[in-house]
Amino acid sequence: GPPWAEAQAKPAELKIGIVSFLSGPATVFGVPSKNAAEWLIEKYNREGGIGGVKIRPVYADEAGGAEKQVAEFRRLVLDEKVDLVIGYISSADCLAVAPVAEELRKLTVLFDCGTNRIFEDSKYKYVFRTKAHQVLDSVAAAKYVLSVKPNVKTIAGINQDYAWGRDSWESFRRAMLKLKPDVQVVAELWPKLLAGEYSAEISRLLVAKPDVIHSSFWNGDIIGLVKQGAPRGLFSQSLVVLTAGEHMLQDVGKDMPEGVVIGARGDHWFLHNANDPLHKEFVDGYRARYGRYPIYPSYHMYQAVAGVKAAYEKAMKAAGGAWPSLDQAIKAFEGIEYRVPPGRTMTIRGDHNGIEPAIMGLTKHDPKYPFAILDRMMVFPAAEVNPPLGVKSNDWIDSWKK
Amino acid sequence: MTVAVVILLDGVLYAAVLFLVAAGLTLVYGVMRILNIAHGSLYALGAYAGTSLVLVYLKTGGPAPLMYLALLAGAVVAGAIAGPLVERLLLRPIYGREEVVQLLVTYSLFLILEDVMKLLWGVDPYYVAKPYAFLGTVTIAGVRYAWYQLLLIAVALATGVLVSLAIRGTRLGRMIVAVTADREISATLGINVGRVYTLAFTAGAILAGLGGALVAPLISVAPGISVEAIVLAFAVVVIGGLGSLEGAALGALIVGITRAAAVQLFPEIELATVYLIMVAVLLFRPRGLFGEWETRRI
Amino acid sequence: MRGGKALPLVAAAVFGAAPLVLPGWVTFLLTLAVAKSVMVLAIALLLRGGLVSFGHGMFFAAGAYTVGMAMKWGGMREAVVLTFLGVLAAAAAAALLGLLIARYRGIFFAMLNMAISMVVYAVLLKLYWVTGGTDGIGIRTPTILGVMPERESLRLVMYYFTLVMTLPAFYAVHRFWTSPLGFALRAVRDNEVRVEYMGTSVARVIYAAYVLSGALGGLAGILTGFSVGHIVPDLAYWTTSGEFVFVAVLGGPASIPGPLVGSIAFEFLKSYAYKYAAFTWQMTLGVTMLAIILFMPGGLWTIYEGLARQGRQWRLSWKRTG
Amino acid sequence: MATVLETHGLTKSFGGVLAVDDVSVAIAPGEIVGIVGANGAGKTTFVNLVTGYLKPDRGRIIYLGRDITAHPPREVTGLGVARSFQIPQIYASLTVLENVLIALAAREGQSLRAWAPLSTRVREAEGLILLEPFGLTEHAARPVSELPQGGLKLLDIALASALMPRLLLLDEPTSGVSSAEKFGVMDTLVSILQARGVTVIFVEHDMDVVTNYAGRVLAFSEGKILADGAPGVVLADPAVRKAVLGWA
Amino acid sequence: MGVNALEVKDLSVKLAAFVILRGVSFAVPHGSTVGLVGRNGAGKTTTLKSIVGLAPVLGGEIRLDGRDLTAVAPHHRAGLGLGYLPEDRRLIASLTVEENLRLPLWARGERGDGARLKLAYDLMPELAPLVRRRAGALSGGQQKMVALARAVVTGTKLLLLDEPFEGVSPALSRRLAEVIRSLQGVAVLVTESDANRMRLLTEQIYTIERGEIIQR
Ligand SMILES: Nc1ncnc2c1ncn2[C@@H]1O[C@H](COP(=O)(O)OP(=O)(O)OP(=O)(O)O)[C@@H](O)[C@H]1O
Ligand SMILES: Nc1ncnc2c1ncn2[C@@H]1O[C@H](COP(=O)(O)OP(=O)(O)OP(=O)(O)O)[C@@H](O)[C@H]1O
Ligand SMILES: [Mg+2]
Ligand SMILES: [Mg+2]
Repeated sequence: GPPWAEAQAKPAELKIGIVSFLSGPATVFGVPSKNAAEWLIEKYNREGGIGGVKIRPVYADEAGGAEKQVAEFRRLVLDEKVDLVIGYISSADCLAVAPVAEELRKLTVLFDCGTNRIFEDSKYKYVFRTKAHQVLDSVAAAKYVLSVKPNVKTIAGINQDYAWGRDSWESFRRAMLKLKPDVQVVAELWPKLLAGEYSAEISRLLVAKPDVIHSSFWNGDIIGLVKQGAPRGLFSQSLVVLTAGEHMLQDVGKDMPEGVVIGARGDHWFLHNANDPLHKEFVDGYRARYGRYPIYPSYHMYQAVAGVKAAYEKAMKAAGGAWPSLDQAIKAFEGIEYRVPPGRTMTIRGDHNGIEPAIMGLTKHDPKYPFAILDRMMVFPAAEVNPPLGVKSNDWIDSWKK
Repeated sequence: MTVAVVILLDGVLYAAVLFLVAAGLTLVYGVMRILNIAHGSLYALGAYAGTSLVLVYLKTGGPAPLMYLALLAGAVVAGAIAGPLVERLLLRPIYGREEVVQLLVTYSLFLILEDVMKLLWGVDPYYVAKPYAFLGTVTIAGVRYAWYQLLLIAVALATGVLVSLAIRGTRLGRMIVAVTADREISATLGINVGRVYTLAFTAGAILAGLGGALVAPLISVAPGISVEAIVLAFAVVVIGGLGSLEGAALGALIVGITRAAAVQLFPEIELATVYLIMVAVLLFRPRGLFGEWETRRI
Repeated sequence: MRGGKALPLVAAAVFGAAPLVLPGWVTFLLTLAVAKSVMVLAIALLLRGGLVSFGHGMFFAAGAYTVGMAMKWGGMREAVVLTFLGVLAAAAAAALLGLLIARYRGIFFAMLNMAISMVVYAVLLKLYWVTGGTDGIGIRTPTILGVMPERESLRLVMYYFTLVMTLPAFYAVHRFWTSPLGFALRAVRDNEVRVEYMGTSVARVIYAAYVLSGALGGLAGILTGFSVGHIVPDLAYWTTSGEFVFVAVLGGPASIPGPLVGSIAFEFLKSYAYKYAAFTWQMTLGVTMLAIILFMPGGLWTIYEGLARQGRQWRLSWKRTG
Repeated sequence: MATVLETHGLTKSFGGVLAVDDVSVAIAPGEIVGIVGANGAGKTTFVNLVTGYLKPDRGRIIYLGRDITAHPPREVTGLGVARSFQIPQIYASLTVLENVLIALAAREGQSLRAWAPLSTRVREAEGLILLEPFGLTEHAARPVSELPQGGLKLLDIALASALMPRLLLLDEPTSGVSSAEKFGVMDTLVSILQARGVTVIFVEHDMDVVTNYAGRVLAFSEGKILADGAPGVVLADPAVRKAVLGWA
Repeated sequence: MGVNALEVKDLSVKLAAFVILRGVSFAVPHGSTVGLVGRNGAGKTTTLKSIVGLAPVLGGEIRLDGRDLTAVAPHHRAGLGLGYLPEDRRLIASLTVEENLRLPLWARGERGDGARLKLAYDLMPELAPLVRRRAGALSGGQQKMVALARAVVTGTKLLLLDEPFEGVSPALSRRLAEVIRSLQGVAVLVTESDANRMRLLTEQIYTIERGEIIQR
């Protein structure tokens, strides 16, 4: 229809449901992302909101499983009457909530979950993801490993026994074998999520002596691995790749061994492009308020909230300043480009999925910081670590020539 | 050969950790017939308290070896505070009610403690690695181990011996048995039923806390560690035969060694090892390894 | 349900009219609560025999995954057929496992169930190219008797579908409760020796109850799967089962409406705890549950139970004098 | 058939304690046999062996010509043997009437029925009649947990007799039952059982009850049968008087 | 201190919804044995339970040596010298006989062998072969004997014996009666359903019916 027919009166506020883990083991991601949302929304509101409309966040806990999240999503939409939902760290929750978003016709922005299944297996009208999926981490890791250790012969994986761990390892292994076909896999270990104690796994890896060890561990598990592995020489024996390692550096502090490959699940890290004004503002503001540097889930949340703002503003512009309808907002969201820390452009492609560059680096201690920072950092442009639009991840890796 | 030695050693190491977590649970069940779901929370509480105290202590710059004392003290204090509180306020009103009700109460307690710990310690992981790394390492069968791990074996052994002596040999132990079997009659014999229970539960809570504190230097102390601890402890205790300390020790060994073997030989099944062992053991010994059948006098 | 014949009718009227007056998300919660109440009923059934299952989630999962797989791999779409299939699968699983499990009591019954359920969990997780692993399987909107519900009325239709499928379960358990087998189960809990000395096989009593309970668990899983639209291996995780046990005790396992009341109360309690205490909902839930246990020893349904007992006594004394 | 029950060299020991030592008896249909003996003489163990609760170390048990030696309680009960217990075995969370109804359903072989109600008009009526001789009718609707000790004992016997057995074993049926009631109860019970031709074996410490109701007495001492015969004869036996009655 | 070891005045007890005892009054003089006779359900057990503190008292007084017990916790009553033999024995099945007998000593914090325990063994030499056995494995009558011994160990002032002769063979009954009669300096309250049997033990008998003392 004609744009004026759809133009709506400006609402008093834009109510956003924000869902992340506030209890259980994934709070290490959930709370830093909630913090980022809080900080950014306050900043936006100070600056006049979105086209004059203030944002009001409604926070919800992601704990409780997929079924609980479906119920919570409905409550947020039907009871809290939120205008849109930003959320979900767990892939299962993303997969469960997406169809409900379609059923309820509610704009939903997935901010952190990594599964590539979501947009590769289905098409959604109302669902977006403002970040790249997990293939990025594994592909960047493989490329980085080959650049710092080109003569790698043997690799091993230690990954949590669930979808994230499985998918991460599968992509990494595939990419390694494609890039260096003579590489041998000498161990694939699958401790269960939250096992915490890895003595036997570490022994196995010490016995197998692989050149490279890949791990997509996160939360307490990754800390446990570092704590138990470092004194036993695991990190000096092999080149260890921790694809989600960035988030725990501040926790582990000076105990972090040097020379470990760390991924940041994107190109966001507080010292990368640290002088970009947008980035600096975020890092300083976040640190002042929460006493820590933002970690990757904080950046992911930033990308989501900023994405919503960008999409609404783009839609308003297209509608000549009028408040956009939902369809207009969605239309604006597709293919949008906007600025995010660390001072680069975020692109949401036509498949509703974002793509990002990736950084990898080696840990190194610097007297200026009480924890390890990244050395020999490499930035992989988005096109190198994300499959082209419409190509499935595994097909993409398989299609590499080498 | 190396692999066999490594499996055995890793198995025993893991068993020590498991046993430390499970001992308090089996003690409380053995004497009070209460299956304490909040046991994992008490374990977490010990881990938090111990870690915090070590962190505080390390800041003072005192001699490093004393940090182990700080670690233990934190756990003991946590257990000694939480134990009596929980027993008096929550368990006392429900003695004599069905087992499921007791489960329900301890489950509620678990939920409450989860958030209490979150409020007290926040969500960022508590991290202290020094007690683990401080003692240095030793190379066995070509694999490097931390002395702290070996120390845990000794501590687990000592704990086992002490606790079993306490239950078996002492008058208090027998009185606890009596109170559990028949509260009313025990009271008419002059036993201060309430005090005996408070003591027994507090002992269990302190053991749980010690388990947490001793494991804390290996792991990341963060929300969610309670749940893992409790399932493993349950499994170990059930495999061994509820209430039996020897059983818990043997159960821990079996689980530990099987898991170590699985990691070395069939990593794919690691996820289910504990449960597979439990099914297998219960198939052949329906009351666990050390569980006894009691023919009731009729 | 001896208290009054009117009660089921009143209940039917209330539940029938509920979605017409309640807001959409409440209807959804109610759908979920009703679906899960069948699982709670299954747990309560065993509780009557003094048996606590900490692994009943496996039947929940058996039902749900049968439907999920039949949809994903078999392309089936018809809710009634799928429900039938799922219940059958769950009952078959219970019939098989029951052969083993009927020998166990007390904590060991609880833990063996838990262990097997955890193995099922591990299998669902491991076979991820079939089951989707922890990411789970999406359950698409089914047809009901060949008719595909409209998006606008979908939730309403799913609610009534759930309600209609739940009724026979409750009626069956009601019959079971008052039947010789139902009493034999209570007798088993009180005194197995005497049961055997009456010539009744304790193992068979438990077996029969277990199969029925498994089938109910399957039904609950199916209905929950339909209403949520996504299933994950967590259904078989022990905490899922544990939660149902708690709801059963909370509602009052000794009555037919107890599980329903408990299930609804718990679902709403949880939802409101999430809503008003997003950061401390566990504590809120825990404190509420403690209050219920300490002050309503028979569960939420205590009040009704008290009335029913008086009614029963009155009836008997009337019978004797009359 | 000549005998209802025969035991041949029945022996059972617990650790070092020889509880039942080479006991051989034969009991004819319709007999009412009293078992007396000092405490710990092995009377209850004997009953437990016969009804399959315990497995004998040695010896055989023949019931109506059938070897039931290794049979578990359920099978023994299925063959028409019922028993009561020294420590009442009842369903403590149910009412008195419900206890009896369960027994009646079990006797009818309907225990595994899951659809029809337990409590039918017919069964309830029968249950109330059954409770009559035990003076429990007025307590029918009460939870068993409210009964006094004597009431539990009587209910326990009522449950056994509800099974309409051919052989009934009663372990101290009147202990705990007040002297005001026990003879009344025994009178009615025994006459009913006699009318039905039930063979009865009862263990008893009250010699008045034994002399009044037993047609034959077995005196146990240290696991062995010390004397076997008519009450007057057995109770007059000096060895029995010393071991059981405590008269020198 | 009066002449009575135990004095019960106007005792009323309510269990569940029923008033079980109504205005029960009686006394047990120092060093004497008093019997409480009544049929099943008369309230004998309830009376004893309320004295040891296992049944809630609705009204009235229970005085031991003049001291009102109604507000005293059960385990303190034991400390005051009250020994109780429950009619259903209630030994701790998983403990040995010896441990069962020592429980009251341990509760009092007594070390060593304890004079009361020695007294019990002296009075009942029949216990000797049983001491190492699990209490739960004993026969009914044997358990009764152990329970009596346990009451003797606990009860330095007053023994409350609930139907001590039920399930006990005539031979042992005679012995137990002897034991009870030979106790020095301890008041005894015994219940029984048979007045004649009671007379073998004592002439001081109260009859209880439907929760009321009808005759002394
Ligand atoms: N399960 C058991 N374990 C060990 N010993 C047992 C067991 N059952 C019985 N006994 C012992 O066997 C002997 C016989 O016991 P039984 O119960 O048969 O005696 P009883 O004649 O019935 O005595 P009472 O008249 O006291 O009931 C006793 O010494 C008893 O302690
Ligand atoms: N928990 C209870 N709730 C309600 N009534 C009870 C309860 N326990 C006992 N009663 C009733 O109290 C009355 C007295 O019981 P009590 O056990 O004192 O009798 P008793 O004289 O010891 O009888 P017995 O000789 O059979 O042991 C009985 O009528 C009994 O039904
Ligand atoms: Mg006996
Ligand atoms: Mg009595």
